[in-house]
Amino acid sequence: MKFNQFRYIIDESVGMLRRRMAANLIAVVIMGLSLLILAAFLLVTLNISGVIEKTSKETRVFIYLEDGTGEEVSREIYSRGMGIEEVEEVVFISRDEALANFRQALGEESDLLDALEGNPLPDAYRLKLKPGYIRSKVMERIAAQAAEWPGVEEVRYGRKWFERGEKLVRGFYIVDLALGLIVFLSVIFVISNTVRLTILNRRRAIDIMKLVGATNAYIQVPFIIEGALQGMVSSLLAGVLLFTLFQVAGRYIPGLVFIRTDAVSGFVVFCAALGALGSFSAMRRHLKL
Amino acid sequence: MKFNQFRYIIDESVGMLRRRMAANLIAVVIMGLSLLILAAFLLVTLNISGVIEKTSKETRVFIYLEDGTGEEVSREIYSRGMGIEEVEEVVFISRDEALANFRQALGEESDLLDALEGNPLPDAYRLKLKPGYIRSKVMERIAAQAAEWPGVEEVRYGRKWFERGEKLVRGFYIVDLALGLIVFLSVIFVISNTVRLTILNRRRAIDIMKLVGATNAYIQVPFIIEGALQGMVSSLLAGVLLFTLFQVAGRYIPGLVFIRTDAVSGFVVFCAALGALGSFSAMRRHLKL
Amino acid sequence: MTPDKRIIAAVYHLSKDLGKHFKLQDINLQIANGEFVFLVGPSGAGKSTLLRMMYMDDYPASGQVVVGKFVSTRMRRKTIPNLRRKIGIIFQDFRLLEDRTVFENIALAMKVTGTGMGEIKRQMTEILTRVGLYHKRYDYPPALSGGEQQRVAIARAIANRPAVLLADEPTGNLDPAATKNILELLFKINAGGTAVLMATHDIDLVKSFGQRIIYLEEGRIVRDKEMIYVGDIRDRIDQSKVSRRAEMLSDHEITDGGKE
Amino acid sequence: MTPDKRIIAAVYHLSKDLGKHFKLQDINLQIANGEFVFLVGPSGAGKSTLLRMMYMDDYPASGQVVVGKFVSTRMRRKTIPNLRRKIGIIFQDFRLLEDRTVFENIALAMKVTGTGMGEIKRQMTEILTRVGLYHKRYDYPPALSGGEQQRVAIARAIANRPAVLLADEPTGNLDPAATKNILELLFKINAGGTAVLMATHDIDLVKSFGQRIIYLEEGRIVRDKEMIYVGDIRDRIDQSKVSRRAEMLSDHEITDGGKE
Ligand SMILES: Nc1ncnc2c1ncn2[C@@H]1O[C@H](COP(=O)(O)OP(=O)(O)OP(=O)(O)O)[C@@H](O)[C@H]1O
Ligand SMILES: Nc1ncnc2c1ncn2[C@@H]1O[C@H](COP(=O)(O)OP(=O)(O)OP(=O)(O)O)[C@@H](O)[C@H]1O
Ligand SMILES: [Mg+2]
Ligand SMILES: [Mg+2]
Repeated sequence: MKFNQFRYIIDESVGMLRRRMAANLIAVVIMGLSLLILAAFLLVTLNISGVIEKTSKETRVFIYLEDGTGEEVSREIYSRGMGIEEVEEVVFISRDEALANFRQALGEESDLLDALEGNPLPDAYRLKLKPGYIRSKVMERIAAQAAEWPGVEEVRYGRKWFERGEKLVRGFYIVDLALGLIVFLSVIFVISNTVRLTILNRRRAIDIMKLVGATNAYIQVPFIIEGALQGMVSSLLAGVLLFTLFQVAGRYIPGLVFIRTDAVSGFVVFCAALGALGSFSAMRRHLKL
Repeated sequence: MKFNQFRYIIDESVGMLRRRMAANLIAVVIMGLSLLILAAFLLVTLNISGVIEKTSKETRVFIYLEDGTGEEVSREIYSRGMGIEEVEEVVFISRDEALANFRQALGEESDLLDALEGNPLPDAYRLKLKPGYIRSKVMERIAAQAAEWPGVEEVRYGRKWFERGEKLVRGFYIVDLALGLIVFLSVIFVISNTVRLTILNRRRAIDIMKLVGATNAYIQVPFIIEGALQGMVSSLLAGVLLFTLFQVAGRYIPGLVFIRTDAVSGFVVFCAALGALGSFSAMRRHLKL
Repeated sequence: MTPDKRIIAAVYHLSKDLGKHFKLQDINLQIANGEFVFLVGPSGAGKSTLLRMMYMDDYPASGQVVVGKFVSTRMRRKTIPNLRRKIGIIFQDFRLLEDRTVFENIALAMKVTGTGMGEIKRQMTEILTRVGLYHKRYDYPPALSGGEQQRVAIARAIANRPAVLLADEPTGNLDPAATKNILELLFKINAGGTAVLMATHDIDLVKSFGQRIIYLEEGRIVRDKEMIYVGDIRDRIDQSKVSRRAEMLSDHEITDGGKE
Repeated sequence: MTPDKRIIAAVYHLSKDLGKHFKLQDINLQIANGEFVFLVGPSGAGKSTLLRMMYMDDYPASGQVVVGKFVSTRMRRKTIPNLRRKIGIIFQDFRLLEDRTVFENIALAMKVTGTGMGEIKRQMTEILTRVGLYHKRYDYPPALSGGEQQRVAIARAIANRPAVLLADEPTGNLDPAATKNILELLFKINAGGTAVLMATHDIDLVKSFGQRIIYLEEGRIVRDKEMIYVGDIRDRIDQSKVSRRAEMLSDHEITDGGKE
C-alpha cells in the first residue's frame, strides 16, 4: 500500500507535467527570463566590481625621500614602514627606476622627458597595504604619520582618484544591493505568482481530488515537483542564455569573467528549491489543505 | 440600440477589470518588472554610450610644428588644415599654452616640470573634426597627409586609446542590440502570454457569452481595453520604479542622464498599444472568433 | 394548414458522426411558429447534440439546419450572434457565469441584444418571480442548489422573449412541483408565440400533456407524433395521430422547393 | 433491533445558517449499517448541503456528524481523506476531471486508496459494464452526454465498494430505463453491505420501492418514515410506519451516551 501510494504520486506528477506541457513552458520561459535578468545583473556586478577592486588594490602609498638622504635614515624609514600594522610590503624605488617607469607611463609623450637635465625625481618607498586595509582613512593616517619621519619629503597616494574610486565602489554596492533586492523579489514574485495562477487554474481539479479522498501529499507532491522542475529548467535556460550573451559580449569587451561553475550549479539548486518552496507556500495559502 | 451596445461594452470592461482585480495586478506587476528591465537597459545604454561618445567627440588631431617654423609656413599649415573636408576647426596652441595645460593635467605630479630647463614642447595646431567624421580611418588618413606638409614635425591623435574606445563603442552597440532585442522579445512574450493565460482562464466564461449571443466586439473589447490598460499601468510602474532607481543611483554616480520626457510618454503609449495588440492577437489565435 | 403555420425552425437530412460510437443519421424535423414540441429519447440518443446544431455550436456534416432566416449552409461566423439573440437556450449543464450574480447572469443575455438597463431592471422582477428566485438575485451560482441554478438558466433563456426556445432537460434537477411550475411557464411562453423545442428523457412526464413528441433513438428519429393540443394552445388542433413526418417533409417540399 | 444494526452514519442536532435565506435546523438522523435511505425534498430543501456535511466538505455550526469512526467535532483536517476513502459520493453536478478519460477518472478514486494498477484494470471492466460505458472508457467527459457523465460519476463512487454511499440526485439526467438500471445497481451494492443515502426530489420514484424515506423541507426533517423493506434487503423488516425519529434518537442515547 505504501509503495502503491508512492508510485501513484510519481504517476500523478508525470501525468500532470505531460498534460500541462504548454502552461509549464510558458511558466518556464517567464521565470527563465526573470532569472536571466537576475543572473545578468550578478554577472555585470561581478565584472565591474572586479575591475574597481583590482584598481583599488593596486593603490600604493609613496614615501618620497629628501634629496641626499643617507642609507641609515633610509633604512630607518623602511623599518618604520614595515612596523605599521596595516602595511604588507615596503619596496624601495630608486629615482632611476622611477624615471624609467614614468617614461613608460607617458608613452608617446615620453620624448618630453628628453628635455630634462638630469633626473628630477626623488628616491621613494612604495608601501603596499594588507588587503582589507586599502581604505582612504587608513591611507590618510599612514600618510600623515610618515610625513613626520626624518628624511621624508612628501607622502602621496593619489588621494583624489582613490577617494573618487572608493566612493564609486560604495555607490555601486548600494545601487547593487537595491537593484539586486528588487530583481530578487521580482523573481520570487513571478515564480510564486506563476504557481498561484497554475493552482487557480487547477482549483476545480484539486477540489475534486480532495473530494474523492486524495491526501495532501497526493495533491501537493506533483505541484512541488512541478515547481522544482520549473525552477531548475528556468535557471538552466537562464544560464545558457547568459552564457551565450557572455560569449557575444566577450568578443567585444575583453577580460570579462563568467560566474564560477560551482556558483552556477548552486544557482540551479537554489532555483529548484525556490520553485518547490513557491509551489508549497502558494498551496498553503490558496488551498487551505 | 447602438448607444446601448456601446454603453454595455464599457460596462463590461469596467466589470471585468473590477472582477479580475487580483489577476490584473499580477499581470501588471509581471509586465511592469519586465518593462522595468527593458527601460533600465535603455537607460544604462543611454548613459554609457553618452559617456563614450562624449569622450570620442573630444578626440583631436594634433599637428606639432618643427622648432623654429616661421609664421608663413605656420599659416600655410593652418590653411591646409582648414582645407581638409572633414575638419571643422583648426586652433593654434603655442608651446607656452601647451606647457600650462600639461602642468594642469599632471596635477600633483606637476612639480616634476619645475626641473625643466626652458620649454621642451613644440607649437601645435589642434584639428577638430566635423561630427560624424570622428573615426579612426579618417584620422589616420589626415595624420598621414599632414605629416608630409613642410614644417610639420609629427602628427598625433592618441591612436591607441581612440581605437580602443572606438572598438568598445562598436562592441557596446552590438551587445546592446542583441540584449535589447532579447529583452524586447521577452517583454512581448510575457505580455502575450499573460493575456493568453487570462483568456484560457476565462475560456468557459467566453464560451458562455458567445452562446447567449454576445458579438465578437462585446467579448473582445473588454479584453483589448484590459490589455491596453495593463500595458499602460505596467509602463508607468516601470517608469516610476526606474526613476526611483535613477535617483538612488544618481546620488552615487554623478552625471547620469534620465530618459527624455517625450520618450517616456512615447514608451507609455507604445506599451498600451503593445498590450492591446497582445490581447487582440491572443484572442485571434485562441478563440477562433 | 392554417396560414400562420410558417416554419420557424427546421432540420433537413442532417447527418453527423460524433466519435466512434455515435452518429446522427438523416434527421428531418420542422417546427412551426408557436408550436410546442418535445424531443424525447434515452440517455445518449443525441438530443443535446441535435439542439447544439440548431443553435449552431456545431455544424452538420451533411444536411441543413434552418432557424428563422438563418441557414446553416449559408451562414457566416459573424452572424451567429444574431441567431443566438433571436433564440433562447436552456443548457443541460446550465452554463452560468460563476463570478456573476443571478441578476447579472440574466442581464447579460438582455444586454447583448441592446436592451437598456432601465428596461432590464423593469423586466427582471417579473422574470425572477416567475422562476421563484427573486430573493436570490444577488447570490452567485455556486451558492445555489442544483434546482435553483437550473431555474436561473431558464430565466436567462426566456428573458428576451425569444422566437424559438431550445430547452435541454430543463427540469432534470427540479422536484415535481417545480417541474410543473416550469412546464406551465414554458406553456405560457409558448402561448405568447414562442416556439418551444424541449429535450427530455422523461417520457412519462411529456405524454400527459398531449403535445407533439419527437422520439430520438441512437441518433435517429424513430417517431414524430403530433397529439391533441391542450392548454393555451388548444385552439390549434391537429386530429391526425399518425406520424406526421412524411407529411411535413412533403409539406416543406411544396413551400420551399427541393433543398440541397 | 437486530444485533448488527450498528449506526454507520448519523447526524445529531445539526444546525447551520447558509446565506440569508436558508438554514438547516436541528437535523437528526441515523443510518444503520447496510441500510438504504432516501432523502427526499423539493429544490432548495437542503439535501445537497446536508450530504456535504456528511462528507465533511462543510461543518455544522452546532451539532455533530458521525460517519463510521469519524466525528465532525473531533476531526482533524488531515484525517478527512481517510473518511472520504471509506465512503462513495455521487455529486449532483458530477465533478469529473475534464482533462482525464472516463477510465482515469474512475481509476483516480481507486488509486488514492492505494489500489494497485493491476487490480484497478481487473475491476474496471466490471464497473464500466455495470453502468454501460465500457465502450466510452477512453473518452473525455466533455464528449459525453449528460446521462453518460452522470454514470461515470456513479461508477467512480462505487468503485471502492464503500461502506457508505452518498448519492445526490444520481438519476437526474437519466431516462426511465437507465434510472431503473442505476437504482437496481444501487440496491445490489446495498445488498453487498453498503449503506446508501440517496438524495432525490422525485418523490414518485422513491415511493414505489418501500424503503425508508426522510423528508426534508426548508432545512428541517419533516418526516422520517421507515417502510417495509423490499428486494434484497427484505430480511430486515420494520413494521412501524410512524416517524422513527424519536425512537432512533433514544436508541442512540443508549448506545452512545448523551452527546453534547
Ligand atoms: N464531441 C463529441 N465527441 C464524441 N462523442 C460525442 C461528442 N458529443 C457527443 N458525443 C456522443 O454522442 C452521443 C449523444 O450525445 P448527446 O449529448 O446528444 O446525448 P443526449 O441525448 O443529450 O443524452 P442525455 O439525455 O444523456 O443528455 C453520446 O453517446 C456522446 O457520447
Ligand atoms: N454557500 C452557500 N451560501 C448561501 N446559500 C447557500 C449556500 N449553499 C447552499 N445555499 C442555499 O441553501 C439552500 C439549500 O441548498 P441545497 O443545495 O442543499 O438544496 P437541495 O435540496 O440540494 O436542492 P436541489 O434539489 O435543487 O439540488 C438553497 O436555497 C441554497 O441557495
Ligand atoms: Mg443531453
Ligand atoms: Mg442539491
